[in-house]
Amino acid sequence: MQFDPFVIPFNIGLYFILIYVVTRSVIWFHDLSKPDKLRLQRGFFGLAFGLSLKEIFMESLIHRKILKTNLRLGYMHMSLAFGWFLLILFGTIEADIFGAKHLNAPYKAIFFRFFNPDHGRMGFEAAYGFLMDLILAFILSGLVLAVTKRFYSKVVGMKKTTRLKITDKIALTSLWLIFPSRLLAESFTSGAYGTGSFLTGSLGSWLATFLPAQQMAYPFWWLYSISLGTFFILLPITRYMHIPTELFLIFMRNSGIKTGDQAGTYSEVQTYSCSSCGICIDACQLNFSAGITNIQSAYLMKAIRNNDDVSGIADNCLMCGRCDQNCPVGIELSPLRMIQRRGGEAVYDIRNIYKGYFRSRQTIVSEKAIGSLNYNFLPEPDQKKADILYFAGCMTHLTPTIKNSMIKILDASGVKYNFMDEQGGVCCGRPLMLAGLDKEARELINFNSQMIWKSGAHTFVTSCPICYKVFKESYYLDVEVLHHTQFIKRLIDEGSVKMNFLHKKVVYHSPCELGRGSGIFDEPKDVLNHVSRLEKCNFEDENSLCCGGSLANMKISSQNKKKIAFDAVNELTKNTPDILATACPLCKKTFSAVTETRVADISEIVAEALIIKPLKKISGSNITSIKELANI
Amino acid sequence: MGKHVVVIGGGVAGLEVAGQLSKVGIQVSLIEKDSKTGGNLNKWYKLFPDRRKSSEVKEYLNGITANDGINLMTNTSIEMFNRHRDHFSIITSGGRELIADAIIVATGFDLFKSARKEEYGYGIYDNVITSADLEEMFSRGEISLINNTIPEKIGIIHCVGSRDEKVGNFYCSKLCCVTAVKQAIEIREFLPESKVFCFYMDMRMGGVFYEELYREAQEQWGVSFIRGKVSEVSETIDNQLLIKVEDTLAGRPLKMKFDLLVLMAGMEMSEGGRKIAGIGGLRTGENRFFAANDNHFGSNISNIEGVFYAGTCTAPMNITETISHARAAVIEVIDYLKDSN
Amino acid sequence: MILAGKKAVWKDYQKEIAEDKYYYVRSCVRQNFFPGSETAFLKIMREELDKDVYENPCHTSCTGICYHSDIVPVETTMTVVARQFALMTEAGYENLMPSCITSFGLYTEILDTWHHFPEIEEKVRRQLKKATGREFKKPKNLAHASDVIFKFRKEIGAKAKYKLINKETGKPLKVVDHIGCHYAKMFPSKGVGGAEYPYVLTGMIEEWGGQIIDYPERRHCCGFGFRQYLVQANRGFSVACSKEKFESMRPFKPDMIITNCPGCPMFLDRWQYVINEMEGKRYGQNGEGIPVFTYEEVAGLVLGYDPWELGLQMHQTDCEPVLNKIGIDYSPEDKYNLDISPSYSKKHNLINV
Amino acid sequence: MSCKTRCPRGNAPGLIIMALRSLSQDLGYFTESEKGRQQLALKRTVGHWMITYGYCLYLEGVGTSMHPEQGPVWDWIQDNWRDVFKKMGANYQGDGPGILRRIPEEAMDEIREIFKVTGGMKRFENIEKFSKKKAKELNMKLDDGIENEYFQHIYKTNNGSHTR
Amino acid sequence: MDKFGFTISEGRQIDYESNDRRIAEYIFDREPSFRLCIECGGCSATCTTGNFTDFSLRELNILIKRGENEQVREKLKKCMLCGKCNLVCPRGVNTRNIVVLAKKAFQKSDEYAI
Repeated sequence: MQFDPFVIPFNIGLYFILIYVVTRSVIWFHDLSKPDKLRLQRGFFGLAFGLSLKEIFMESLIHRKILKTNLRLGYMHMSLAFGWFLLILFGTIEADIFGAKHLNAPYKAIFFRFFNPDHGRMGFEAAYGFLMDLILAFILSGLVLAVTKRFYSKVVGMKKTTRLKITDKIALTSLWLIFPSRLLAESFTSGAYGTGSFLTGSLGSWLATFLPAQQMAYPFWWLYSISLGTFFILLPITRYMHIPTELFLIFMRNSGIKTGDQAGTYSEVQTYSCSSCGICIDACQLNFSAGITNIQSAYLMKAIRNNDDVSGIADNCLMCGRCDQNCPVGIELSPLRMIQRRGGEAVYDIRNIYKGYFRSRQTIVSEKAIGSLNYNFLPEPDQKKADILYFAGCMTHLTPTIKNSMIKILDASGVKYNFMDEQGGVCCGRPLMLAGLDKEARELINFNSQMIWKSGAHTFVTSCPICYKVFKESYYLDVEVLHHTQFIKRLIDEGSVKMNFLHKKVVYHSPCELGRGSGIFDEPKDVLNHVSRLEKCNFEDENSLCCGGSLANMKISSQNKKKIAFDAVNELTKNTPDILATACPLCKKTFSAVTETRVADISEIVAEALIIKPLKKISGSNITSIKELANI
Repeated sequence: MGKHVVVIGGGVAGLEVAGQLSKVGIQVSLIEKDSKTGGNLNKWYKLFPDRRKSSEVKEYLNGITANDGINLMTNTSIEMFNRHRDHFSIITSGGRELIADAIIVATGFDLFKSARKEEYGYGIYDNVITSADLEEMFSRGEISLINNTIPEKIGIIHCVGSRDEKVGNFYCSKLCCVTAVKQAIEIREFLPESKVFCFYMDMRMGGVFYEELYREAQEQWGVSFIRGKVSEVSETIDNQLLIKVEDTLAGRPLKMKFDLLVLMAGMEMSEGGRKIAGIGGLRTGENRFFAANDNHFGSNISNIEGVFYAGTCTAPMNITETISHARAAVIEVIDYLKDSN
Repeated sequence: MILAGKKAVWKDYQKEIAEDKYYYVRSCVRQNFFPGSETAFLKIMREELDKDVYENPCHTSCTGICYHSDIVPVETTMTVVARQFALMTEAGYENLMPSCITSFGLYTEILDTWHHFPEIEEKVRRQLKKATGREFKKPKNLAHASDVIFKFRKEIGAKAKYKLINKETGKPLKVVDHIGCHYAKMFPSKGVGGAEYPYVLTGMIEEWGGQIIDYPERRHCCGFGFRQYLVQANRGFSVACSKEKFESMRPFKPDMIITNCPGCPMFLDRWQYVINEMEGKRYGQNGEGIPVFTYEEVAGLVLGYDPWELGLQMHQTDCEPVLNKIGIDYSPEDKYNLDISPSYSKKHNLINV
Repeated sequence: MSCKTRCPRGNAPGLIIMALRSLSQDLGYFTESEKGRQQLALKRTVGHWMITYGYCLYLEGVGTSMHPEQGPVWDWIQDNWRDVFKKMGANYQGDGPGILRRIPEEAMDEIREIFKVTGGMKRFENIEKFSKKKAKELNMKLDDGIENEYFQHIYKTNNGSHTR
Repeated sequence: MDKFGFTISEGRQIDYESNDRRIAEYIFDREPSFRLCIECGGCSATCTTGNFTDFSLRELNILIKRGENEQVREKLKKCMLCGKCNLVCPRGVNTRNIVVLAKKAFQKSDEYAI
């Protein structure tokens, strides 16, 4: 068995990281809740296994998603990840073919050139050597991009790059040293023996001309081994922990595990899968409009891992979901942030590095039992019977044109409806949840649910996407919950409302909670297409900009809100539409404060275009006078 | 033009009138009861809303009156004046007699004598001072209590002697609110450790940049504003000042102790003004200021032909308004003198 | 404290007080709680100052307490007061001198109302004529009994046997003055020294050697408030007012309290007892209460009258600490002795008999 | 009446309250509130003494049962009422001037006449009438004097909501 | 109530000196716009909870500034955090964050466990 002392650091690092990853995975698996364990087992041995492998290949190695959004950044990551994988793969095969035995110790494969500098220059060996050099060149090209990005991030089209901590920096330098040291080591050795392909060979022979190649090679092999060793040892406490964790994450995700409301293994795995790549920083409007650059998801993940004071970061975010959309690793960033908000300041502190390796799962401060109910002043919920319930929501009461338009549309459509919160009802509870106060929100949810059950309605329409999302996800109603754009679309399809065509150029801003938050993109646009000339804008659907007025951000000052709104509206009204349409009262109020263009809710546009045909007498109810209907 | 006009009062209005008249070549006699001109401006250190030094305005006024067309008569007041067919004969305190074609009364205002508001204890408790005293402290460059320690908590009481039936002044003096905010900022700037509280009935910040000053006082200087009219002040055993007020917006009575209390004294018709009104039979309004002939287009004209008003002797005004009112008086006089010959 | 400032204020509020020939009207509360004071007052006026003080037996209460408790309409009160003026006019007197502050406040208010609304005066005249057939003339001068004592404080001071000075330390007694609310608060110009710094009691105390304390809550009401006390359910408000005063005067360590209204001495005295019973708090030095006096009692003490004749034994808070400080010789064992036989009275040169 | 001294617009809030109370008694609304009902207690004590004895306060026989806060000295005074007042030089229930004298009957007749003419009696009857109606409503016994259930109720209850 | 039949009523006076203003300081440091409030009542006019009770955010802000923590703790629970007050405030005060910070302040200070 050929052996040389310089391989020792590498071995130590390798065995350490292997054992660490295995034990960590076991701990994570053990901490999983019962159903999640079953899901994972079924996923591991079922269809999801193939899916996961494909995704590991496409995402962890090729980084397809980053390539799609940012080619150069994608190439950088691919070259490092995929390149290194190929290097290890073909290195082992090389050791297997050319080495003495088939099954070699890992160090043999990695340092093969040292142990077997010359295994022929002809035909197949040369081609193989060429292949190894090609892979090495491929990695080095990515490395050059990575180094320049650190100092001049424009090179990869990134406005900002993540600030790093000390341990991150040491790990980063050791990573950067690995491949150059391999290059030099192999070049010197091949220089000494005249072997090596186009890269290592030519470099080696050039160096050998004026340097004693043989003696020079050995220290570089040491450097190569030490940098690998330090990298592996530091890996668990740096952002590179994402390399092993992401594999685990992909398997968990494909077997259907979700983040849920409380911190758990999945949320921790996601926290460790974050590679601090900085893409979420670029996507964040707080960054490029308001100049706030310390609260983005990358920093949140790091803060959780280093257990700093999280509330400052967690609370200062619009929860618009743009970072979720752009995260190449597919981490559910908003739910993780909500967990932090719910937990308030988690009460534990693990400072020293040793504990960083095996952090106990994040314990959340249990809510102090709140004595009396908060909202016991609410009256006994009761609601007249109706098929359809219309719930305007708090914000719509501050934008009455939306409320009146909806009344006009509902009356014109002749459906039997009831305006649930005409006298200013009770809040839907979502703002409380956004502030992490779920217990209080539950009280409001119960009150509103009883109101809806008592009305016996089968359809529940609301104007505010913030309400829509909470009614849809947290209310467990056996009632069909619709946003008013969906309801209007249905009225159009059923033909119960007729509309003129407004010759107006309209741009649609998709509200975060409706689009990204609840997945509704098409109905609003269909309605707009039906009524007016809908124009494209370069921030469509999933990529839509946040208006800045979001309730989720409690910390932002009114000046910063205006900056975000101003940038967003300038973007949306670039080709001067007649109307900037939106489907949320809050977006409407925020935008109309910063632009001259008319900002209108879709219901307003529909109400404007409405043709009011004389109402056929509906048995039992008196005909509402036309004048009354028309006075919007 | 060879005309001679007597200007009574050497304050801001008087100086401006004299300066403008002399520009037009009219002979002016400026009569000032004090030893030097400037009137109330001398008592003020910095002016709202931009806190510029009052000496700058003084320089401007001295500049326009530094010509021999003006016969300045200090330490003199008017004993008697009566109207003849086309001129006035005026007897001054020095016994001299002046013949004038027109008279401009610019007797200005006096600060309300805060002692008359007994319940606030001005002149009875040690550390109760008026806005003028505070301004004087600013000019001296040190704010200190009677036992010259530095005050920590300072209260400012608005509407002292204005909008108050108990002292006979129903009107609002318009400028005490903005002065209070200015002085609050200056105190906070001067004593960074201090806490300043303003007690107001209504914040009347109507002038240009007044509201911005109000916002700056809150945002940058952390001045607190409490809505409630202070009913009485008394001295505790460790001679702090205890005030009793109702925090009307909380609907609760409030008891607070202060080291220093500043009373925002209102503006009243001046001593000299009332005397002139008596001698000359000039009509004064219910607020005891001179009653202008017409509130819209005759605010400089008095009820006696040839006698005109300029400045704060007709109503509370800030310096900008006083100067424009004075310039208006000059036009009225020129107009009057032109058609009188 | 700048005394000159206060003196300037006092100068503004000079009040015209009649010289002689007073028509004295008694106070219901004072007769029930401090009879000794009224007797001493008449003795001082008649014997010490030999003034003509006439008192009409047919005089009744001015219904002040009923009016302020709103169970008597204002016209009724005005007509009753008009009847009193009629009695005064018949007796040939013009200087009305009420012993009660509420009456004084009521007379001032009624005269002021008649001044502004003469038609009401006419209506009252008609009603009085209809009810009693009497005619009345308004009093020429209205002065409260304490104003009169204030006016002759120098004469009383001259005859004084004792001074309000602490015998051992030689320092003047620290005295808190409490002025009845209806004395000057409704019409500041009608009170000596105005409503903020009333001088009527301060003048007496300074004249008789004491030193006045100016404490933050000096103008706070003692808490009588008529229906606040008369109905048991409301007495919580009443005692809270006095407590506010005591808490505020405590740091100044007063030796005694002097009042010029019939209700205040009773309340400041009784509420100290109640607060001690309820909260075990004592406001005087070394565990005693602060003795409370009417101005007549203080005048009597200064003139050397026997404390038990002045009625000090009717106080709940013992007055002995002040008597000892001033050094008045009195016989503690006779405190509750009700003997008024000639022999006893000669031994103690009693006055009331 | 401290409010009158302070109002910068010259109002007297205290007098406004007195006017409102008079109005509420004339119209009978006073029995609707706890403090309003207390007017009967005042009428039967102070009002009664006024038109019977001519004094607003006639405390002979009014012991510490109704006024515990008067303290032990009041018990002593009550026990020796006549002697104490003699000692104080009073002319207790005597004719002619003096402390707590008996006010001649014709003076009292004049006072009662004034009360009749000027509406004083009418208000007393009003207070009694509406209080009786209220007592029936609350089904509490209310007959003359101060020992009955309704009187003690209004004299003592304080629902504590006034000092929130 | 023992033998007297009444108790001494508590004064409703706010004693500024003896009140504990740590909660107010906590909020002022983290939400500087709190200083801009001119207590105009716009927020309490539009308040959803204000529709059902006498809850007034204007009054709550004042009580916080005056250090009346007992009352603040009680009233604080009623807010639904719906954020309408933020939209209405003429001075751009981040009213919603003040309520959230107040809740957190109370949670942290153990004596006032909410």
